Amino acid sequence: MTAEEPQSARREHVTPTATSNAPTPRAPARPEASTLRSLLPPLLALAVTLVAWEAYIRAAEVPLYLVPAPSDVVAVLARTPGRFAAAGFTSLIEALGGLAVGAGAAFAVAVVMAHSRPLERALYPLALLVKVTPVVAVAPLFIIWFGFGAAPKVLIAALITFFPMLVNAVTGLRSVPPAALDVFRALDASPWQTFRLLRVPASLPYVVAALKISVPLSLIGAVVAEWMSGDGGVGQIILIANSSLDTASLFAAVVVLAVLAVALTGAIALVERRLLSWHESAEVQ
Amino acid sequence: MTAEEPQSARREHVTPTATSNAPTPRAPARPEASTLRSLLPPLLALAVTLVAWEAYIRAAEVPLYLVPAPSDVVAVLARTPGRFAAAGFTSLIEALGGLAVGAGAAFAVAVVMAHSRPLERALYPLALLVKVTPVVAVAPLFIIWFGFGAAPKVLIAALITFFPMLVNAVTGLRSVPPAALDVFRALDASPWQTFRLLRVPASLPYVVAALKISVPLSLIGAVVAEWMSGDGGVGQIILIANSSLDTASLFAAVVVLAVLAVALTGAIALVERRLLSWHESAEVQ
Amino acid sequence: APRTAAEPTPTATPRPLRDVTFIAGFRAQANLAFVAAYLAQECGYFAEEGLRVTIRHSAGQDEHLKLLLAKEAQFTTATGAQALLRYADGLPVRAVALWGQRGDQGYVARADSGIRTPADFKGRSVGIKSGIVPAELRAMLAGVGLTTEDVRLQGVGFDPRVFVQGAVDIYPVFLGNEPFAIRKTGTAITTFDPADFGVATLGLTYLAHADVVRDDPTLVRAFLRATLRGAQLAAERPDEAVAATLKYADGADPAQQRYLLDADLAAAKRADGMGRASADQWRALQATLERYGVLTKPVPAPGPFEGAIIGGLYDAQGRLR
Amino acid sequence: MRAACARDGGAVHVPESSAGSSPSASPAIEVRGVTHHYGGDDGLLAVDDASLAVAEGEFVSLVGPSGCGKTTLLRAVAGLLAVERGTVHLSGDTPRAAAAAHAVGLVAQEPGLLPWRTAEENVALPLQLGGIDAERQGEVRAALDRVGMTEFARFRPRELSGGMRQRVALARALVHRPRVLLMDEPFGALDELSREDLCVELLRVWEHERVSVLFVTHSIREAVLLSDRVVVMSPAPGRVVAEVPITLPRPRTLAMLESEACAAAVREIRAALGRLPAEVT
Amino acid sequence: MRAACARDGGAVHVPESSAGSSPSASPAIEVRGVTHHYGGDDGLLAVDDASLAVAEGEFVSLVGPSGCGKTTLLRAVAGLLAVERGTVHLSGDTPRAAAAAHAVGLVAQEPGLLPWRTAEENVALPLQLGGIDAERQGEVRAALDRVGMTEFARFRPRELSGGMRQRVALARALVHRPRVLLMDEPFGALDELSREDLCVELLRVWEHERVSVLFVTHSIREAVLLSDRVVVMSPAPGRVVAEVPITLPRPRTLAMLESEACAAAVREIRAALGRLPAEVT
Ligand SMILES: Nc1ncnc2c1ncn2[C@@H]1O[C@H](COP(=O)(O)OP(=O)(O)OP(=O)(O)O)[C@@H](O)[C@H]1O
Ligand SMILES: Nc1ncnc2c1ncn2[C@@H]1O[C@H](COP(=O)(O)OP(=O)(O)OP(=O)(O)O)[C@@H](O)[C@H]1O
Ligand SMILES: [Mg+2]
Ligand SMILES: [Mg+2]
Repeated sequence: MTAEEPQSARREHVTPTATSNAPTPRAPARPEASTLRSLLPPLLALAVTLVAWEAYIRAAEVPLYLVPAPSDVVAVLARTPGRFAAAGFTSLIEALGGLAVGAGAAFAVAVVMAHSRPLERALYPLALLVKVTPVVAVAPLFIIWFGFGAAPKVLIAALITFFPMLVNAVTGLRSVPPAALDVFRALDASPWQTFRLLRVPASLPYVVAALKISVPLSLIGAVVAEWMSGDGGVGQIILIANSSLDTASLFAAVVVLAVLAVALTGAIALVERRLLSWHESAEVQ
Repeated sequence: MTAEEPQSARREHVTPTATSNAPTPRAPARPEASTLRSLLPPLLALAVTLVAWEAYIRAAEVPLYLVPAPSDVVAVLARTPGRFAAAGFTSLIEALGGLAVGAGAAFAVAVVMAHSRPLERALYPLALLVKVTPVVAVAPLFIIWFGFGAAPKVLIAALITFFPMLVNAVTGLRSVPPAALDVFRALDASPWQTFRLLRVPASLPYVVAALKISVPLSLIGAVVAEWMSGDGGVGQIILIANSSLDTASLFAAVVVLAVLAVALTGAIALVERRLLSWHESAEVQ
Repeated sequence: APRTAAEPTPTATPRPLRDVTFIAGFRAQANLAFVAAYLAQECGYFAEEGLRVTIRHSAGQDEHLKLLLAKEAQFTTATGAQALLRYADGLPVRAVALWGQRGDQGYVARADSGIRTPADFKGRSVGIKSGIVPAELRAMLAGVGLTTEDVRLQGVGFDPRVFVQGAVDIYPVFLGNEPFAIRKTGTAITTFDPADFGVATLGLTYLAHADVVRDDPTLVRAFLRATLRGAQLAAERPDEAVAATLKYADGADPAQQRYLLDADLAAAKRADGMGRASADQWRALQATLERYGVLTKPVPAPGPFEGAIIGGLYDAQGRLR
Repeated sequence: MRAACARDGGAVHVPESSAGSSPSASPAIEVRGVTHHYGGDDGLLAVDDASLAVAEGEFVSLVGPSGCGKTTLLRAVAGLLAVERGTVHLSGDTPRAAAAAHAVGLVAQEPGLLPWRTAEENVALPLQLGGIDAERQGEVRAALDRVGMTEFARFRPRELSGGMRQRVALARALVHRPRVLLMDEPFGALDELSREDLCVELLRVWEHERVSVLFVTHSIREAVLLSDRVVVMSPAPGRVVAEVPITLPRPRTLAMLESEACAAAVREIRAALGRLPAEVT
Repeated sequence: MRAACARDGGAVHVPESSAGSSPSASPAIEVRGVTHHYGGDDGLLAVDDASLAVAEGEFVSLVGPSGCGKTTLLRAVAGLLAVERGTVHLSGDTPRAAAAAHAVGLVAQEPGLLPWRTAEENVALPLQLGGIDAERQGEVRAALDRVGMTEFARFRPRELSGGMRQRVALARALVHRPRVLLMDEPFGALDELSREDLCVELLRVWEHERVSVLFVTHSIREAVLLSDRVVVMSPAPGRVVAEVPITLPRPRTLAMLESEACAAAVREIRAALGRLPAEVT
């Protein structure tokens, strides 16, 4: 790996060689190829883990109510696939809603915070307060204020995803190349133009990174919310499994969550490829 | 703010002027001064929020059992300060333990992942699985495996802090200036020397950033763990307050958590100042 | 005559103490089943029975059962229904004492809502916790010729504020303490105890691992004797019982704990001695659970309840030997 | 008129007086007694009472040691920096007014292209900001042509070499036909040979545009090769210490670098910089 | 011996054959028929059958257009790149062996200092990696002295200017007394005047160290000012197209840049680069 370590800040050049060569090494790798290559290792790792797990459970004769074997989990999933699919879908919608609302709100606040350091310093502790407030403390209020159904769950998921998005969006909105900013000012660009054409695109890589972090959070948020208001989604499956010592269903629910998380992360990665092909990170990924 | 936007990548110079001037603008701002300046805005914002809150509660006559006024919360804290202090201390210890264990483990795994992309791709989804597993699904196992008392709580807090540290540590261990790496190799440095003297220090800024993110997470983790094993710490205060609709105590507990989070974050910021004075981030903060 | 802490038993001291873990099936509160253990610990009854007991609590999910099955704990608590269902699942658990002679799950409605009897549930929104429609609700409705089709079922969490604020008409409660908490908010309520409407329900039991019951009845006997003495003391001196509880539930509202204890003591009353149960009670519960599809598996012999051990602790007059 | 005078090199004989203010119509760029501290009066004195002028269509270079305030001065002219004392005018307007009139083209050492835009989208930026759109795509093409980047119109910055990026930046600076072109070491990041190529390029472009140029550079020979006049600044705090008219004929060629006239100009500038070969080492 | 010959400039008349291998003891650096593709055989051909040699204590510069493979070649000599075909030897050893013997000092365009270490701690790195420690702090001081950075020993890189960082990098490259010093455009990021200063600096240091230097640069005049011999590479794929001995006497001074001998050497090198003034524009 180190042998071909790209040279640090290689000065660029305009010789014919360069104009013909330079672009090639810089162009991002062919998507489909890289996708395949990037999918193999995790699948392998997963397989290994599952086999090891199954073997251990059987060897050590771990009782089902304690930890189920992968086969048990699969069996449960196979018995009532519809139930898990429906629950997964419910939670997914809530999580996505939460992601949208939370990320949106966080970005809006970030725009304010990015505008001035004092404002950032002022709002950060409050954001931290939001972050440490346990969901149980506020969930009932949400239900009281927004009734039962999806609304409070979406808002709880939003609450949980708010913080990471805020932090990244502030950084992103600040990460504007000063040279580009000079050009905008020399062309007398309006604040709105600067925001729309410069700051927002520049912040995208950070926003996408935050989205990736937020995906599992939003799912957890939806599940916790489902416990709080005790109906629907993967959260309810977990609750029922828990109160009836049905560990297999419990783990099956976790598997559903994991699948959703991986799927969402993958989707975001795809968006990233299209949207951020211009960004350095496109190279390393 | 934009008016004094530092110029992009100003070429450096060795003229007498520069040698005498250059260091000055680059030196980090005087700590005590900046600390004061950085403390004022948040305190102001906090004050405003509290006053507004109190006013609203009184004006709208919101019943205490629903949302307490700041004054109610203060009253509760004042009535049994010892209780809250003790609980806070318990949770703090668990959170710190979790932070240490989680960060340590994550860094270890990160060393492996940073070593090769395929390994990273292989392990990432597993890390994600860990991330989406609801604590309730594993907490009983932890209790069964590690008995009651602090151990399982620490481990649950560790579990929650594992993910962000992993992601950042991998990035950090990769963020080695290639030029420096060349120097090490030209001097035939051993892998261990390169790791100890180059990669680890280079990763510190990312590690510290991850620690900041993890602080609230670890506290939440400790609290959730306390619910699971139904004893001790701020978690129990919340449980009991919940069962008797004692919202004042509930919010008081949240305040304790927030204070702990802010304190820990501040402590980390201090360490950062000493440890990372060499890092660019030292300038902007 | 029942011994008290004042006069320690001479037989207790010489024997080496046995380590026992009791995990209460919920957070610390003044359930009689918990208080009995708190006081047994406090007054040294366990020691007198040759036991060194560690008291733990669980979050009310199922971890206490897992710990029992993993033999990390020898005794725990569960409702009669839970005991029956787990037993029917084929798990090695037996109930060795029944504290609540009637269940502690009930319903409340606002006094001004005009809901006086289960018949008035018709067309109202009825909250259910953790997504399961309890058999006792179905039974209570069936008693007045209704089914769950006739009401609007609404999943609610574990926070009565949603009821106080009127988000739901009829709210499921633990009769022992939640009505108290709700009244504290200044809300006048009517409570509904399924048992009052002829529904067979059972309250908290002491649950033990089947192996322990089979192989080590003396341990069970010792534990029961100590806790029964604790329960008696609780009946005689409820304030001490609440005080003992607050040692485990620092910051809890004493009045609410006292309310809970009194409710449990009332529910535990029984001529032939606290903690005992008849086969009929269990059969009735089984019938209800089967009728409403909660219990689907056959219940093998000898049944979930082991009554002999606790029975052996009482004399004919229902006094503790 | 200017194109011609540039050719016969006549225009380069700007009267020294123009350093202050030209008697004729107000010059393209006029800087009078500009002084600037960074970080308040007690801060670092970056530029100290500097004055210079650039006539319509004139090509003026600004040389001086690092840290002497060249960039500061240029940013002041571009209206990116509000100077503390002194005045800056572009054809009589304030820098902000000139910017508002889209009269300024800027090329800094860093191209400052938008990484998410293709070369042509980057070049189109000034038109877009000016509210002029698609209909003038022709001009974008033309600008790319002029810097020989037509074939790379659809490339993203990271797919281009440094020199190519600077060409795009140059095209962007010219696409809206500014009256003034401000360049701050545009070729600083390039190697010597590439610099020479781009200088030739720039000369070609300049000879076809009616544009006045203020060109900041470290390279004395580059300044001589390009300029009608070279303004020399002292080490910080920057003051204007000399103005050296370059009498090389137009159009300029690299060959002229070998000429005695060139060597003489270089010597004169080095002297002004206090860099007489004699006194070195 | 070397110091002397460097002074009277005798050593610079290296027989052309030395491009292959010197008849005497194996040269400090010997590159034979090195070829390298990036990204496998079908990849980009960066260097094509390049050969050169640097005698004991000789100062050789390597010039060529960007992308011609200078850095590739230098990295091969430093043992940072396993070449595909051809051999590289330093005084008979393989590059890795030479590295293991701490016989190599490296200064790249980026100083590559450790930002968390002070100047002196950075300079101490080679000693630390070699297991030699505190007792030799004297040498660290000495190295800092030689580059005139003593007063900045306790400064962190971000508190130093670019030129100062390069001086520290130079000190670090010399502190362990390497036999060969490899420099890849060490002054590329500096302005012309600072470059001149550092060249003078480097000459002073070199004249006191028994060290052979391979110096990659873009600046022909810089190469001429410093070297005993200038190796010229063709545009990519890089081949050695000429070797120009520099006959300027030692010690060198900036004044020599104005000399006819210098101009002649520059012309010869430009010609070798296919950059005859005539054919430009
Ligand atoms: N934004 C800033 N804040 C504080 N000091 C600054 C700032 N920009 C420049 N300076 C200082 O002002 C002085 C002049 O800087 P300026 O960039 O104008 O010089 P310069 O001639 O452009 O240098 P160079 O040739 O290296 O670009 C320098 O000492 C520099 O350190
Ligand atoms: N790590 C790499 N991977 C792929 N191609 C590379 C790599 N390093 C260099 N190249 C290519 O190899 C060729 C030679 O590169 P090299 O850096 O050796 O040239 P150079 O003479 O040092 O250029 P410059 O003067 O700009 O530093 C160039 O076309 C470059 O794009
Ligand atoms: Mg500048
Ligand atoms: Mg190179």
